[in-house]
Amino acid sequence: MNNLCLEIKEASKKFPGVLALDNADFKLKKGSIHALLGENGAGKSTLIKIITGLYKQDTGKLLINNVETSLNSPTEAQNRGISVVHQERNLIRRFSVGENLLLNDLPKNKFGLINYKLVFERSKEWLDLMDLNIDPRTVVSDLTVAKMQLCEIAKALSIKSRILLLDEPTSSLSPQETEHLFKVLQKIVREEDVSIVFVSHKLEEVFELCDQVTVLRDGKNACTSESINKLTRQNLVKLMIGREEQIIKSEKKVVSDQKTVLRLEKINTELGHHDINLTLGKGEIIGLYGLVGSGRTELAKCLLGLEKIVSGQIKINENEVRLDSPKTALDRFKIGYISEDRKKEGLILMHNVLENAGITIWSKIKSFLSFLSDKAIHAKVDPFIRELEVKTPSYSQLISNLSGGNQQKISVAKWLAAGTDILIIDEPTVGIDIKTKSYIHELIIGLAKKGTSIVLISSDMPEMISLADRVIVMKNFKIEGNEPNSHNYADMSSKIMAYIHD
Amino acid sequence: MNFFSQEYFKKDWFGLLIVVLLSGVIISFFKPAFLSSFNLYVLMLSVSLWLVVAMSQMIIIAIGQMNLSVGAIGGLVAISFTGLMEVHGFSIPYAILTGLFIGLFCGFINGFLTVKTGISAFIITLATLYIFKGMNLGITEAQPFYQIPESIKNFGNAKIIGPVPYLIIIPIIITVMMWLLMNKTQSGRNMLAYGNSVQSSELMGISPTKVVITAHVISGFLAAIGGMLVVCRLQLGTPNIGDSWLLPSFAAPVIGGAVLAGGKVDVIATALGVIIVAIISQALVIFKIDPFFVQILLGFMILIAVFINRYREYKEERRKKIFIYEASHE
Amino acid sequence: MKITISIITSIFLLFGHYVMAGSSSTKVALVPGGPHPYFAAWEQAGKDAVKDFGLGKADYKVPAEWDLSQQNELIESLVGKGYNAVLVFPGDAVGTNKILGELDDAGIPTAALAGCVEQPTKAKFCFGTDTGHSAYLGTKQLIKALNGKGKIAHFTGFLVDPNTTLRIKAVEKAVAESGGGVEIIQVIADIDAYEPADEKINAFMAAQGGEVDGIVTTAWVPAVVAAQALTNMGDKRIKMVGIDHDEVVLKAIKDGYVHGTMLQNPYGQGYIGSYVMDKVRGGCSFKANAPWKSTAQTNQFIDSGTVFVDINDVDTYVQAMRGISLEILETFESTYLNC
Amino acid sequence: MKLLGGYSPQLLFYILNDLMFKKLPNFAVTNQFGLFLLVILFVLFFSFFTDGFSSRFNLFALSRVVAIDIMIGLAMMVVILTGGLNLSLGALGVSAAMFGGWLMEVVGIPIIPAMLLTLAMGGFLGWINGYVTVKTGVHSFIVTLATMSIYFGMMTLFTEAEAFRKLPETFTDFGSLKLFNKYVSPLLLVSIFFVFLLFYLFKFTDLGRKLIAAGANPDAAELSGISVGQMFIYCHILSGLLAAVAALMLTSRIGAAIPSMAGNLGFDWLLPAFLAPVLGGTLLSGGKVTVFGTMLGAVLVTLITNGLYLIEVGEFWIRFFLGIILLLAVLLDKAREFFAQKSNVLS
Repeated sequence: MNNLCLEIKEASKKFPGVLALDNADFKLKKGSIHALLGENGAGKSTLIKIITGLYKQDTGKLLINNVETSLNSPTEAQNRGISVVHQERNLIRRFSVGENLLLNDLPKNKFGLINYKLVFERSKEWLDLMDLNIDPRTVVSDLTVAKMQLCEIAKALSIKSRILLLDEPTSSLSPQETEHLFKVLQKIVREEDVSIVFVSHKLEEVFELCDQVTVLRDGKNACTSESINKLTRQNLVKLMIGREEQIIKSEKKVVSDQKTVLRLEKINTELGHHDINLTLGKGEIIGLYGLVGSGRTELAKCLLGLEKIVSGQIKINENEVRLDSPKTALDRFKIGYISEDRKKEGLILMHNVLENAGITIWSKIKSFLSFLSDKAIHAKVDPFIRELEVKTPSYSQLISNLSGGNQQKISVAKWLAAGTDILIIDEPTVGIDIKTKSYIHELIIGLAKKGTSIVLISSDMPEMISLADRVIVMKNFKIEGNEPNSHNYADMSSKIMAYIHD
Repeated sequence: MNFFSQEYFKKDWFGLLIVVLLSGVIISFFKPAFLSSFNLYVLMLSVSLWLVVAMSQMIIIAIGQMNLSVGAIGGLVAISFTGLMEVHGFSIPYAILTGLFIGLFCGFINGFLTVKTGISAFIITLATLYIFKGMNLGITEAQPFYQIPESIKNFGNAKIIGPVPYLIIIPIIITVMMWLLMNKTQSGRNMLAYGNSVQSSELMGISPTKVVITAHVISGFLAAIGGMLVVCRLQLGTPNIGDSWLLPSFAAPVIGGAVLAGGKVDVIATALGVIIVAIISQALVIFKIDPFFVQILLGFMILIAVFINRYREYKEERRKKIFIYEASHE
Repeated sequence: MKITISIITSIFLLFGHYVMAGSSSTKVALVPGGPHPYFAAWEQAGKDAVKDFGLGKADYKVPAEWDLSQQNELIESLVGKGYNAVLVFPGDAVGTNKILGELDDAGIPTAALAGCVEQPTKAKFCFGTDTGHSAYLGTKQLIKALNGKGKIAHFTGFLVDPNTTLRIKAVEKAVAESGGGVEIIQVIADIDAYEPADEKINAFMAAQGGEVDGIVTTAWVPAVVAAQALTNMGDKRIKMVGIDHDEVVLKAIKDGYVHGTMLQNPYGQGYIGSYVMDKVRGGCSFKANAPWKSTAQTNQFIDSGTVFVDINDVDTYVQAMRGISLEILETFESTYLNC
Repeated sequence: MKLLGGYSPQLLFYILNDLMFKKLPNFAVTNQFGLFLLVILFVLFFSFFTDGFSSRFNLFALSRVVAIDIMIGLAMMVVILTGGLNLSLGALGVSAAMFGGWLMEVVGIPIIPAMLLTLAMGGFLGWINGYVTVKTGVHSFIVTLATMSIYFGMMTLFTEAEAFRKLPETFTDFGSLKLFNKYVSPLLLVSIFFVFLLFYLFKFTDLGRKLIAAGANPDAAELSGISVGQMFIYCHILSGLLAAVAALMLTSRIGAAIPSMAGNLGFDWLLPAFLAPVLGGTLLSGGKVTVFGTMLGAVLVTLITNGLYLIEVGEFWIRFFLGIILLLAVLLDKAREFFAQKSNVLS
């Protein structure tokens, strides 16, 4: 008798034209935190969907507690104790935390009506168990993103899930929040007899948290349930991408008499930014670092004119300007913004590659009677799409059919095509596999070399330290620190942390 | 002061209650007849019908859809109800049961088609609006049914006590049941969860089929009751019943702060919305407003209601932004 | 039952439609404005006309909705099918003229039935009720019942219907002629649907019920609802003059809650109208000196008979109407036509 | 002149190239193709099984009805593009037409400027819809529900529900003109002109692409430098303009500007307004327009109504059958989409 709570044996899944899984194995030990790794398209999400009952494998077996089972729907999976904590927050935002936790089976009184007192009492127990200091009466939409995520885990526990799948849980959490999450996860594994499948692109986290690892590559196992102690970061990367990782060499740039292209002076905003002073030189990369909710993305949106600036001055090339909309920002001052939320704010999923890549330049290349043909757009964006090595069968392919990495490339390509002087890049590598990630890093450095000034917003400390020329630390909608990057990880990270935890 | 701002002003129904009371006071100040027993009776009669119609639409708004066929179902049930009694000699209870069953069935068709085909409820109910209304006309050939049993006529006219008509009993029961449903039962909460986010609710193990069909069946059921209430009121089964329901069915929930995208409805506020619309349409008659102006006023009324809702929402959003901002300071 | 029959009939018609043989080639289409109980008598009238006058066809064809465009579409399709004479209740007193003109161009005679189109028109004549005059007469009856003194209210239909304006003016005219004894205290319009009509009329009763002495209604729905409201209230003080022959109104007259109603003659309209169409197609033309009546809308009007009915003759009005119809029919050819 | 001369063949080339070579293989699985087949099917069916469907009079009448329904459908389509609805379409159209009638009859302005001013009025009323929707962030369903009441009320207030019937004959004769051996109304040509104009707008212009992008994903479009609010307002203006065109065509056909020409509150327009774009494959959630689809949708609906009248299903049952056919059409479209997706994945 082994102690596996979930096992997948030689599973294959074929989609028209693609063999997504090819005899893949997966073994989850009771009480372990198991990392599931792989590049995008390696078959990871197919495997997850089989485990959660969304897909059914063509061949192979699925065993729960050593019993062969077939799962026909997510509900069935849930009933068998398998829950997923998704990347997208899956709570009912208008409901209270307590109700969300127990929604599947709300406690009722003898008339069959919901007993809310009991709902809040019972849900409180789950929150306490997770060391979450939240009133169960709080409406979910009032919570911070990190707390929502923890609530989701609490919810999974509340429905007696014994196997939790966490899909990129830390992608929008700050290090502190991540730390808290990990503590909670370790605690529930220890105390609640729970096993966890952890999917992440951040290898540091895998090493910190997990005890076993399975890597998929091209639908096959690159390794199966290997103990994490036996592996190094380099081994892992090699397993994932099939070759050595190319570490971006962050060269220290000589900051010589740069022309200042953007200057913020004593900016106060309606959202609560206070006394923001900031400069950005030509070809410079400044990093905005801070916890989620520290006001970084919000500052970017104020710069684009989406939120109101109450007082202070914005100067572009030392001329005071007013930015009232992203259109003004782009058309008159060549400021572009690559959103962290590709699907919602970055791309138009129902449109094709060409439309998405060309959207920023339509106005520029229109001719008489605002005539604009696909051919003209094609001619303009083609070099950039090629340069970024976007993998797409054709330019008329819908964006939603591309992989995450290629989608991100397109959302970069449209700004390259637009020829911006200032580019604000918000969390550029969230949910992107390592290969594409390093590619995008190279790209950002390359852009800066060519003279584009870049504001980089990232919660990924290594990314920040390898890319930025200067790191600006934000906290509570204020700028706390402005630190030239020494490109020394230990040194920089302690300095940055000092600003946040002073 | 804090107590007030936190408990009551946030509720959708509070402002509406003030509006109801205030307009009542103002109108009766100028026209004391407004508070006469007969006038209150008339007011309650019109509230009874529109309450049921508004609830029938509200439950569909709760799941983030629209039901354009509410009136068509009401009309079809009304003529079936009367027709069965007049032509086929059904006894009253059987006719009522059959009428309710037709309503349930029409609702089931709407729900089933919507959830199984994935086509928007707007389109499905637009089609069934034509189908149900077409059956109505096909059956009646535009002729009303006149033979209504005395007991039904009496039910439509009688008063329980003072100005309170018997007719209002059913709508009040329905309103209470709807409040319990939306606030205190699992299936009601499931509907609101579904209206909030189809995707999330599905991942939480809520069955869309069940939620959508249940909501539409209830909607059809309420529309059926509405149709029969009109019959009691008018004392004839005319094929035109239900033709004018569409606008009022949306007006009351919207005034009551319902979000058309789904997931947020307030039964009490909807009921107050019904009362406001009824008071205002009565006031227009009482004050002899030029009929040419009525249309325009109605339009502005909806706009103003929406502006107020929107403004409160905006305030709330601001509050939340600041709240989250403060929360992240911890 | 009706459903089954209709479905079977429609399937039958779908595959086995045939042209009924008649002695005359005239195929009359009787087209009302939309589905409405008022016009139901036209169906029988058409059938009787085929039987009695040997027409090829005289069919009652109802537009699916009360909508000018729908009516036009229906008429166009009927002509496409080979109908060669059209009797129409104008969907709009002005708007219907255009299609009548086009039918005339195509050699198809038309006439306005039950309500008139405004001149200039290509309709051969208007045979029906002078809506304005009917409202005027009804108001006169009401004033008479009130002994020339009192406050009255007027309930009527859609504001955008040109007839509504005519009715409002006609009621005002009758009141003006009363010599100051009668006053219109309120006009409620735009109530052509039952639920809002019920709401508004009852609200009116509640607010003004004590003050008002008489009510005149000039549209079908308000008449039904107001009659019902008076019956429900058990109020016999307020005198009401309704319009048309809805059973609710007739019953209220019998029970004494409604003073009377202005009846029209739909059967006669359909029956005689079909007859005249056949004559016109047979080569008859209208006399230059025909004794046309004039109304606010047209000066080629033939009155199909408007009768005021009260409690005394409410049971016998059908005979009375038939009498009027026969009278018109007997003298029609000699009075109006050159054959 | 040289610019234009060199330009038009180029445009024509693009359109043809697009239609013939790129799109043709895909056309078979598109919604338009399905609609096209349905239209053909119904034409054949009605020609065989009814009297008079293919008669000159009927086809002419059909062409005139279709012409107006196409314009109504397009007017709704451009608002559906934003993910919204325009319930005030009929009220707006009638108000514009009454304004036009007033200009021609009472003010006595020549036809062309009067028509232009009518269009401007339509555009202005559309602008109000758009402006209020965008500035308040309230769903256009509610906004246009309110403006429907307001426009229609204002119109009856100003006109006192009186029609304008002494319009210039040149104007009213246009509606009865018969072209091509008396088979076709010139109104249809006007509609087809607008169909091509909109096709050009959405397919080949900067503005059209921006309108579509704004409708498909407002957030992404805004951040890509498109002024989404402005685009939505443009859509509403366009809707007002097209509704005014439809109303003018209807006025010319009826021969008078009458307040009830679109029913009470303009409600009679709503059914063709929704059916045509929806059958044509326009997404109610916004971001996708099909100009030709909308045209075919309008043709299909008119055809079916006409056919049902001819086939004698019993006039009272027409609505019933219309509903059934609408339901079948959307179900069929859904099935087509399903299979198209399947075959798409395979290729």
